[in-house]
Amino acid sequence: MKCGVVVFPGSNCDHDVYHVWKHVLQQDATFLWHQDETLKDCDLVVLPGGFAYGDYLRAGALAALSPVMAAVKRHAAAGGLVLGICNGFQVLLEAGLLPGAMRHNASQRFVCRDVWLRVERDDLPYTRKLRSGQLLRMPIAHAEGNYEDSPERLDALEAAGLVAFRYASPAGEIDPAWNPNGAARAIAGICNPAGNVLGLMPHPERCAEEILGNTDGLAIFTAALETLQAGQNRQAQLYRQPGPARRLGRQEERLEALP
Amino acid sequence: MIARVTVYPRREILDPQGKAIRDALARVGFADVLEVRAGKSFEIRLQQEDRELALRELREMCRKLLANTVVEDYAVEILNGDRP
Amino acid sequence: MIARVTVYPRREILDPQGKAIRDALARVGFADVLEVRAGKSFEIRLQQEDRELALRELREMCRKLLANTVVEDYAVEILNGDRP
Amino acid sequence: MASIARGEAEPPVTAELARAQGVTAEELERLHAMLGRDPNYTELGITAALWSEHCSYKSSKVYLKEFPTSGPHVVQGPGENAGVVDVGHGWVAVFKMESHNHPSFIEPYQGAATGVGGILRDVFTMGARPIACLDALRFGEIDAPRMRFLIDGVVRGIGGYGNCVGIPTVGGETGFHSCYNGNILVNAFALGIARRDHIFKARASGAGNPILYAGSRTGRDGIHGATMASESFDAESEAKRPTVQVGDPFTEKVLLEACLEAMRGGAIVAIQDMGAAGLTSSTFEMAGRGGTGMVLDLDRVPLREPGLTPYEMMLSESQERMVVVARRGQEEEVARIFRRWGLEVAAIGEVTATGRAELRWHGERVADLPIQPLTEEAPVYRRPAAPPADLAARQAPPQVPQPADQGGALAALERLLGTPELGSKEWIWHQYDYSVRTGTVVGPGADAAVLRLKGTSSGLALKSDVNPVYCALDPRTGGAQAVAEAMRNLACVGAEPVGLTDCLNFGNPENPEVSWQFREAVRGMAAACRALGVPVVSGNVSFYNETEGRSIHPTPTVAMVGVIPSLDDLPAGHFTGAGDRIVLLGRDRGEHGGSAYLRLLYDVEQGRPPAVDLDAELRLARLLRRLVSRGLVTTAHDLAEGGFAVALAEACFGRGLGAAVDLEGIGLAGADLFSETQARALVACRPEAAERVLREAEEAGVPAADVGAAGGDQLAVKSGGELLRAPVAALREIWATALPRALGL
Ligand SMILES: Nc1ncnc2c1ncn2[C@@H]1O[C@H](COP(=O)(O)OP(=O)(O)O)[C@@H](O)[C@H]1O
Ligand SMILES: [Mg+2]
Repeated sequence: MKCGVVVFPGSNCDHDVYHVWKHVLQQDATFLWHQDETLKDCDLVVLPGGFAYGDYLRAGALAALSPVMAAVKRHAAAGGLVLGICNGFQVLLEAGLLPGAMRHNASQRFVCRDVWLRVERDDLPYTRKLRSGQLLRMPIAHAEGNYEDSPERLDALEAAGLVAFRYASPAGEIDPAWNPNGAARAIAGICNPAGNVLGLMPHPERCAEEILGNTDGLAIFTAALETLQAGQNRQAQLYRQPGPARRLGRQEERLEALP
Repeated sequence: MIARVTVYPRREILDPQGKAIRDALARVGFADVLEVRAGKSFEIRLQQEDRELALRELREMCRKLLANTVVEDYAVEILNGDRP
Repeated sequence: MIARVTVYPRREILDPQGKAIRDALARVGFADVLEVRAGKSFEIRLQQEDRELALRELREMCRKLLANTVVEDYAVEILNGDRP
Repeated sequence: MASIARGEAEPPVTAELARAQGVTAEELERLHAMLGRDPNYTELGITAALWSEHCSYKSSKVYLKEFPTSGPHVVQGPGENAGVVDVGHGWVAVFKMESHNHPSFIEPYQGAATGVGGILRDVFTMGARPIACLDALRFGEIDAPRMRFLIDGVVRGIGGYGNCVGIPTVGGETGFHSCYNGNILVNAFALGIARRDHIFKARASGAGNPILYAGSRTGRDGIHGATMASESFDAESEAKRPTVQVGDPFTEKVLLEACLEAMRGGAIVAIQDMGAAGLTSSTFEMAGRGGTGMVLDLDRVPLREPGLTPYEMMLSESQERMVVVARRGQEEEVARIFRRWGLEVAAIGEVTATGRAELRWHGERVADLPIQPLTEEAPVYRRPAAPPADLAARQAPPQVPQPADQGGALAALERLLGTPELGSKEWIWHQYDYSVRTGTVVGPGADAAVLRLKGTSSGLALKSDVNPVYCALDPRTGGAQAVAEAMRNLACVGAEPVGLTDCLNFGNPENPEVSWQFREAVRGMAAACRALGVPVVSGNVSFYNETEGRSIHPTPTVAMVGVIPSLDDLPAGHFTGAGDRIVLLGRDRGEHGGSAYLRLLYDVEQGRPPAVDLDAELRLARLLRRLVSRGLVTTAHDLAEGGFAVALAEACFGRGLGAAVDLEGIGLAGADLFSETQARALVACRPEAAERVLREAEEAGVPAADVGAAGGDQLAVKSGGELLRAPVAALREIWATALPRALGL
């Protein structure tokens, strides 16, 4: 299965994601240039971490206008897998592929540390190897990870079950003391209604190998891989059929009915 | 033509940066400050000489790039060459 | 009283953010933009009702906290209640 | 020879003007003799920059020669943009450290940020991909004027730049002392890796080869930065303040990618970044090393604003710029790569065989200077040196109060752990991305940082060290101690040192005391390097660190790099298993001169610093490496500031695992819990390995004692009676919050 890692000028976790897909999972991986207009037949597209275009103006804002993003949008609309990590998540928000916006961390400082993540959805193509409620330990490293939206839209997001990960205490509680950036509702990652687009602030690619002392992030990549292998085509049927897909159908309407 | 675009967090959205600045001002003795909203300001020099066309273009820039309207409001002014 | 403080990088100093924004605007079709300076804007609500005293206080805030005068210039305006 | 143009607005060169630029009457005379005529303003400016202390090392050169610079691993010693050592598997490590002290004091964010930018360029200029940074910071007392602002700005600046470029900052050091109240130190280190046969040098060769300019445009930034770094601070420097250089890490990141890509193509002859003294030093040094000449057409230099004079263009320190000598006919190949990354490129001249630099502008020749006399043959001084008059008083043995007089050992420990000096630095390093690039196996917070070499089983270890208080009391011992401590930190993760870089921060070298401090510190370092077998492969000197005539403590920061053959049995810096036996290696000699205990608790900075026994250090380091490589130890942590008690507490903090030790057998008690005798470390091992560890120590000739075991949630120390007992969590809280608390956060 082929993973395309998008390289914007200023991306800096592109090689890390490539490394996991290529060397840890032993799969085909390639880089996609921000000016590319096609995705070179990639099954999974990853928007990696970094500071695309220096993160000037707002993180992800300038990158969202890149030519490659039109192709990424087409891929997403066709049900293809799109994973945005950290800066990639910010790009997905700015590009409108996921709802909401990122603001500066409540501390007004860059923060790099490990956090606890509570899995909220275990039925996504990226989370099917996890259990809801399970805790993962993952590094974060960002200055703008304070997820925000209007209260009504946040309610709609929750109602639609689109929150994939939340920052939690080691006991799995939602607790401001364990929220590293002030994100609304402790949101660390969200997906689109179809579940094929996922954005998250933590870095699963930084904890996917034994030598780094933590492999909690690997499951996200292996799940995506297994999803693709099970589907054997880019439509990746699997995650569209069972329970969650039906549930999501209804909620999608609800989300769109908002003012 | 020189214009100024101001972008602020929307009223209903928390402004932690503004709050942090108000608190910091209070700490250094400006007890008088009731509220601070922290936003961005862009001074933009345009070739366009027509005021109306310039304004239209500037608003377009805001929608497309300068503001994230999910969380931000924007305002556009023409400075007529006299910068503050 | 409501005031606005605008803080910009000093003229002669490199403004990488302004440059990146100008380049991005050009890429999405705003070829008309000659220059962008990217700065900060603070909307400040004060208890002070006297205009002169308020201005003095605001300038003091700029020097002490809001602007870093080594690299930034600032400007202070009283908005008289009418926000842009 | 045709006449040299003199710009209309440019003043004629007089002895007074020269002095204002830091050029002495003799140096002006020398320049005059070299040219056979009067220099013009531009030529004087170029010469002032090249002969500044910062670029020419004129006061330090004679001493730096004493460093050992070769060894089995050395591929490139001092003299290039960075040093290069072989680290096995066909890889080399390329590293260097540099100061950005003065700019950081003026504008901490930009000063620190551009310091990181500059050192990264020094590394990728050599064809290496940077993989890690360290930052060695010295601040004044937190309550000193502007100090909170400076600390905040420096930390944000280092993070702001390194995080954006995507190079992890994996370690460093941070100290606080009143001697830095008016002159903080910001030393940035970067390390890159490259294939051994892919190293690039900055030697311009091949007459007719085009000289390209790539990267950001030139503005009036930091004109006189190099000469400023060669002057002391006074009230006037406020007025002389140049336009602050602003860093653009985004441009740096694309410049890095473009340079590495272009270097793979074979169209590049030489490449060099524009650092201090910008276009001047980069072009002159490249031609100087290559023994060539050059013609530059200044009309083609990309400018940020119109109207820059040749003088300004040659001395601007705008950031993120490179000079590239391309193979003739292949310049378009190079240019294409830079443009693809969105960077500007311009051909600004060509290499010649004349040995001279000829600058043209507006159809005139605006400078014509011989290159080698200005670079390779710059003036060299052996400044008068004399020990400080009060040396004997400073070194007089101090009174050492016992902790019992002041609430006991626990109170002393708590107070030490609660100082910003000994407290955790995590408030700083949590603002740095230390895990990007997925190479960081051990990040900040341990002894040495460890990076894996992807595709191999081995790793690199790095750490920076220096104790300025020791150096002030006895610079020779202090210099040696910095090298020894760095090696000890490396040994704790099983690393064998392969080379070091340094950043020598001192006061005004024209002051005989400073000159003496410098000479002594360098000799101490050199002796340690020789004895320990660690070559110096690059470095930097920063003089004139003084305010209103008061010098900083001599601060020769050392950053050492080592190789770990296998990462399989890496011990932690903290206790990891309940029941693990704790073994203390090395023997205490009750040394308190310059100790943290005396300085931070009693405000006494006196005595001889702990003696450095290089043989003992070598034996200890060998033993530690052996223990690690055999997988015998689960924990290894060296003893440093604060001595045994602080090291033991730190070893408990990592996992919150306690320890119970009894020191009666080794007779350690009272103030000596905090003594700073060198060549000591704590290790812990599974109980069944304890005997083996002790035997290995004996064979290695290192005193060793099993002093207790890890476990529980209390830290308990007895020696005869109980000396201290406290919950680890409470101590950890004091230690972890020390810095933010002092900052008022
Ligand atoms: N400015 C800094 N940046 C990054 N890491 C730092 C900084 N200051 C201290 N550290 C880290 O904190 C830990 C303790 O530092 P230090 O007290 O210098 O260690 P040691 O006593 O072993 O020499 C080290 O891991 C070091 O890398
Ligand atoms: Mg140590």
